Amino acid sequence: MIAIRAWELLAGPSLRRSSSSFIRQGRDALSASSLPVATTESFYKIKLELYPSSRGFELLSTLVRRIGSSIVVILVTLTLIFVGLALAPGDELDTLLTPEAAAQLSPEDIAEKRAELGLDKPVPVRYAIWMSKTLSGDLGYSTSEDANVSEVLKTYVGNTAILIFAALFLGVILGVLFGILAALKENTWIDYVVGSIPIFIAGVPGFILSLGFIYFISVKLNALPAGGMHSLDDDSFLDLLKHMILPVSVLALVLAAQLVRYTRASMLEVLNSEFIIAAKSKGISSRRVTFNHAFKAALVPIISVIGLHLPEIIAGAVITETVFRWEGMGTLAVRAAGGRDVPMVMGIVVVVAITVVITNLITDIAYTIADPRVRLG
Amino acid sequence: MYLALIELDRDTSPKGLSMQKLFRRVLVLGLISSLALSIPLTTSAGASSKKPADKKTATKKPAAKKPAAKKAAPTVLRMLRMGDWSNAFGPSRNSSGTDHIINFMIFDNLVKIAPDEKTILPALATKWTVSKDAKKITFELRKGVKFHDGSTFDATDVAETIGFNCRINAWNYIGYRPQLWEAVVGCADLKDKKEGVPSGVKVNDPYNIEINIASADAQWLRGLTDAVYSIIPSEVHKGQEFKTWKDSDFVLAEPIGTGPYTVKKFKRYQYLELAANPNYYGGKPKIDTVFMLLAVPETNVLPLLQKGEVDIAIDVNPTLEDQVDKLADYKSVWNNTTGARYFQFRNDHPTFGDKRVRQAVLFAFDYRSYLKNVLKNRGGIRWMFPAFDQNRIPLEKYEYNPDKAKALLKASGVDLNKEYKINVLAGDSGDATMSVAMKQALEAVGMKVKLNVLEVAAWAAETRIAKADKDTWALTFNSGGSLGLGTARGFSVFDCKTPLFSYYSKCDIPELYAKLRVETDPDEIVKIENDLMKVLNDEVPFYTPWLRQTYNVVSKRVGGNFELYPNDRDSSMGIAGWTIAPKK
Amino acid sequence: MQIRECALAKNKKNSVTAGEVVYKTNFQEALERFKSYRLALVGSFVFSLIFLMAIFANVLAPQGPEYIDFEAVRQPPGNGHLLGTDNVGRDVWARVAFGARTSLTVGVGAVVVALAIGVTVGLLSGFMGKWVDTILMRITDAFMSVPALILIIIFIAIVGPSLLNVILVIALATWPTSARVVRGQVLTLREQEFITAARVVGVRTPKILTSHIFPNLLGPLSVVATFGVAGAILTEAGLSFLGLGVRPPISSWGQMVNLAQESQILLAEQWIFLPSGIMIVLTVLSVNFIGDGLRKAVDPKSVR
Amino acid sequence: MTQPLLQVSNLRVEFNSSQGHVSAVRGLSYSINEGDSMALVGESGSGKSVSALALIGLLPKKTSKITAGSVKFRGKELVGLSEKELRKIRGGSIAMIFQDPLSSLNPVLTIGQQITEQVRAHENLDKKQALKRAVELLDLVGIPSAKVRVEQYPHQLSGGMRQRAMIAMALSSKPSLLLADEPTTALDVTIQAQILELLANLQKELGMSLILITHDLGVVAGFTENLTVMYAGNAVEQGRTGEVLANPQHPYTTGLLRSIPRLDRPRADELHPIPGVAPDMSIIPAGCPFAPRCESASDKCRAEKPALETVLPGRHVACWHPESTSSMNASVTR
Repeated sequence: MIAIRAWELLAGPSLRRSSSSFIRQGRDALSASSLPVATTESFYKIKLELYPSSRGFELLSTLVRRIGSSIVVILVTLTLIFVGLALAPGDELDTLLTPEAAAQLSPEDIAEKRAELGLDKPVPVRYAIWMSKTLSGDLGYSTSEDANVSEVLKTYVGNTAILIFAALFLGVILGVLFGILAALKENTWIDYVVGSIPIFIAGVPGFILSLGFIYFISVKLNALPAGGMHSLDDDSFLDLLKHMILPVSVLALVLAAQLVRYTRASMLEVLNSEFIIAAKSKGISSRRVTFNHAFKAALVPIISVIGLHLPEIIAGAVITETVFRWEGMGTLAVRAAGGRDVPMVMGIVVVVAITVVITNLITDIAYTIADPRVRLG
Repeated sequence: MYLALIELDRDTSPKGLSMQKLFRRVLVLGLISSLALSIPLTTSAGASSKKPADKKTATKKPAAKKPAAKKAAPTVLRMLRMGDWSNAFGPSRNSSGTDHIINFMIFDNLVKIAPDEKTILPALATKWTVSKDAKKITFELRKGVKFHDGSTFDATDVAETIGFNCRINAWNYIGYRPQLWEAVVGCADLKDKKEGVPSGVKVNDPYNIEINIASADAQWLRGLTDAVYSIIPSEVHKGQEFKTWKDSDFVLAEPIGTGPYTVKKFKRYQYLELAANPNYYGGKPKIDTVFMLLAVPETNVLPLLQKGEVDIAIDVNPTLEDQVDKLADYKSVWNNTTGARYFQFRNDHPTFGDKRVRQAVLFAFDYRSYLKNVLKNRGGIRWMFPAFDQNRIPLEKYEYNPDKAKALLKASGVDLNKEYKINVLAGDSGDATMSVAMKQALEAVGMKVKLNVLEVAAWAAETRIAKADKDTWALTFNSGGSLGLGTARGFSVFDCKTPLFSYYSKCDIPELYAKLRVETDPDEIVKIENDLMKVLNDEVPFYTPWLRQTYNVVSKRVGGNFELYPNDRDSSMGIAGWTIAPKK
Repeated sequence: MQIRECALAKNKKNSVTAGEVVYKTNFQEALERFKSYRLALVGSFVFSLIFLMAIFANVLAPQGPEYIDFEAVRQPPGNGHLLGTDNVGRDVWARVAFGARTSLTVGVGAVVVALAIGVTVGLLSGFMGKWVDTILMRITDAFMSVPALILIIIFIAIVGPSLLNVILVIALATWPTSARVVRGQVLTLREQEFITAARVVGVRTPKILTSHIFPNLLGPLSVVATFGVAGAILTEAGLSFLGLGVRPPISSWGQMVNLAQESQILLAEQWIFLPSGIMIVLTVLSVNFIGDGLRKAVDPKSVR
Repeated sequence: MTQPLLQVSNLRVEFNSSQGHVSAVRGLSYSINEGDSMALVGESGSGKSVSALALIGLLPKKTSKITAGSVKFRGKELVGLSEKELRKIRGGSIAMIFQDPLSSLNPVLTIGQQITEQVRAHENLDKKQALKRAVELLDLVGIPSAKVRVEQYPHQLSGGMRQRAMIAMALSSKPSLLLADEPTTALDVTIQAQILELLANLQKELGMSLILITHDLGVVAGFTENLTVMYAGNAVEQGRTGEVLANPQHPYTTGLLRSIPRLDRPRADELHPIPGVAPDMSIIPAGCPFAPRCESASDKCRAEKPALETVLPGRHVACWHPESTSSMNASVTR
């Protein structure tokens, strides 16, 4: 016990924090997210004590458990939102029925339509029907889009996916690069400039940024299209790419703004730790010290932050898509919500929840690969 | 421990490698990797590739300008109209102005209207005779007209169109309902049947059809110019259930009509591409392709104009005028609308039942200042419903006169320290401004007013309350799109029995309107109109202070017989004659 | 953090000769660190100014935000209207002052409600442990798996964007972060000796929660709260853009910034939307700086 | 007299950080011959570690600088050498090991990677040869099943093994001088002994000279030939370890020895801690820095700083009233 206490006291700040968090994480993992099923729990513990198996098996068993808990999370999300939608006052019919139309129709007509939409059944029954249909892949019919929910989602998910992945790709590169630069050139003018721009970007509302891009780049420089996904007569991929540049840049800028601060913080923390001085004492080149040693160790917290930020990018996309006339999940969500279109809204929630849960899983796995000390909790 | 004492700062800038070299190397690395990524991606077809690279470098020039001009460059017109859109085709899917414009490019009605919105012009029907009692109309149909799918147009198509509309129950129409087809004799008993034509429709020969309507209506023919009454080919919906028909290709992608244009491509919520119909009976349209931009947010209108990517922009924000003036090849076109925004009183309200109170409210508001400052004089002052000739007889103009308002209030003995409710429709910025201005105006003359902001559903419900008591709303704001099309159009606004979406407790106005709709003799019509004007102006159930002009932007390259109708949604009736000069 | 004996007085100010020992309570310690972060000071100064503006809005602009003067529509700043008038003739200065009231109510209101839910859930799941913890955590994960803005759009479109609804829905979408923070703290604190010591002495759980656990939560929670306020204000601005934010006649900064959607205002009549845009940025920045300052004060190990 | 392997003369190092100006090393001088071993002893804050880092230019560029003095390694001046030159020496001819093995090893790289990296920096071996070399080094320092360990991460090794890995890393290119900065402080007593023994054997086998930096006199006693006691940034007493411990001249050394519990002393004897507190390195007193805590301090001590005088061949003391007390004659045996 003394050694550990001493080690914990004296270890450099970064290691002490991650080491204690490593310990706590280990304990959290065991107590918090273990499935209530007693058997897998004890089996998992015995497995660990008896013979510290190779990383492969350990990864697999926890992966399965994590996927299990993610499915539970998605189910809970869907239930909460469905019940929330059902309990909220008014329903789909209110928006479908314009005042003029409602006045001219007899109560029987209205009742018939209500039955057709299935709105007359009690909430649990409706939920059961919806859930059984969803599990069998039929997400139902969207009144606001006049089409089958799954068809609509196919195109819209694709459109947003391109935007989000491109923004993620560009945002991460920009964020990490400038983060490292700010850390390496700490307390110089570069650090202050690179450090302060993100703070301002964080303060500016999303659509102002988008409007600014439209006016300064697309209109003033007449460089790129001002909106929409394609020019009128051109469906080529290159045209789509041209239309993508502005919205992606807005999203990437917002993501990079946050990543710069995290990268800089974690890079500085690593550069302070002793193993960097030890590495230098080995006489290896400074570029190797910066990239092979410092960046690799700093990568660990950055990965978790990227995972945390995905929901925010999707949320940011809602505003950006509306301003740039990009037919993606954002515009769809706004239309569906406006039209009180429950099947469509639930369809969107299913897709978004699954994407976010999958990305959390991927981030965890990446986190485990990047930081050998952490076992997949 | 020694580390803690001495602030060991970072050994940050490795001397060996200068910062610039490191950063440049990293940047080059980043660029190469994204370049390498984008090459395979540009070859992969399809818009929804999972992981495209994206290179944001200022140096990257966009693809080459427009491809070299082909032989005779096809003329292209790009159009947009603000406002939402139903994403589908055909009469039953007609709910907004934009639907209207698109509908008239693809379909034809029996008759259409001239730009003056009064004279009726021949379309699919070349001649028509209206019986003395205005209950029977026979049409001579145009010969040699082909539908887009090549089938010939004749009387059965007209009969089947009317039959089809009678068979769908009104529920399936979003927005406008085909009330004129429903007025045809025998239409009601076809409800929910699989097929059949109403008994009131007689096909005398393939190009002569006779339509009998249940009750006389002088305005019936004028109403036929509405997009809800376009003629669709009979084969398309013969024996079809409406449920399946509404998801058919006809409605969602490829409508078939006799109109000047056919749908070439349709990208939901982005744009609609229409190609000229070579054998259009009115002659081959002069513009080869028409693009209709859809769901354009307000923020994108000016950028599109500044980049010259749209030729006609209908009903856009009037404040754009200053910016459009700076654009060399565009001109502003103001258009007197037929729409009206009106004050609506609840005249069965205990206090507002007294017309002097209603008149006092009208005297309290300064219309000229609103017109001058907010509408920038784009529009006119009205003291009678649009479509009426308000100068024909002396009418009270209710010019801004607070003293008269106070006098009237005193005369009517209204309880001034009671608070009266004004209903405001949430989300409508126009209503929000008007309600606050009205509150200030009424408070200036001593009345206490409370604004009651309601969501759409709640507002509509409160407007339709059967019996008003002292707590019901006294005044609200409403608007109607087509009130200016005809003096008889107002009949749907007044209803003394079951409140539609407005209420006028006395029944003298609805009776006058009913007479007006039936009357065919012009002098008689003028007499009824004058009586109506007197009652409306004095009793003041409704008051339309302004005739608002809509603002449109048109490229100077647009020519031919292009003209915006007062009811801008009818403008595409003449689209076949429009022209557009090629870009310089 | 216990009282820290500082053997060597580092800072020059109190010129302590070698050998004298300086005792500082951890609150002073935290305050000192907070002050040392100059931006946090600037932030708190700016935020207090905005707070005062919100409180004394009716004094600063007696006419109120709704008064419409048709004679002075779209009037640039000057003669009678400090910041000019908007597109309908309302005084921009009044709307900014009263807008402060709305935006701060949304910001602070949403955070207070979110914290209320978050802390209860966090305490319960942290302290009760086992199945309570698992259920509550799954619910928190559920809320976190759908981005806050989409959740908000869905529910605001249904319940209607009144001020109260906006606050409740934002709180509903953002409470998981505070729940996570509280649970994390409770889990670590529960292990500490002083909690077991209290249990041994027979102190019952609620007492432990209020007197031991809660004070330790104040630090991290204050950090979550400050960033929460900034987030709520930005969300309200985003909602207004989608037409789902607080509606006229109530005035909020988000709503006024949205007037920039009209190209004429964006390009020629900037005085209509710029003041509220600047106020949003100022508030968000000052709150973020205060948050950063708090984070440094609360967790000294966090990096500069 | 062959040329000493390392000659440090009048080394001065100063820091100016946000907390103020600190002169950590104030005119330190010592030398060490090929194959010898020397201990640098002193309380925390006496500048012993900083001086070691200064030798091979590892002090932070921005906030610290060597203001005076020279460091000659085999006659070659190191102070002011270019980074490229210094890099050849670091890890090549002079290697260094640190106090806490876990925080001095990169947690995200395997032991093998961190050793091969150093080997290939100084000798052009390909990956496979470097890995073989790493396994040999791990065997050399006595780590069991080196083949498995080489693939493992630092956190998977015990404290002692990690320190051995550190040593293996340092020895990877046969340095002629090893700077050991408190290598055993973070370890249990039993493992401390093993590591010290390992260092002693390696020093003999490889004929390598060693500078052991520690604050624990017990460690120094039977281990290094020479000893330098440091206080407030410079050497106050130097000489052969046995002699210095047998009769310490400088009151500080005497005080240090008296404050250690001794097996050969009656249990009743009280321990006499040195009164007062370690000096504030940001204040440079006029006289002898130890004056405020020295029982036999005179006005001269407080006025003028004593230089390092040679009292006997190889024995140097920096004190105006060196205590030639022989009362402390019991020599400390291991």
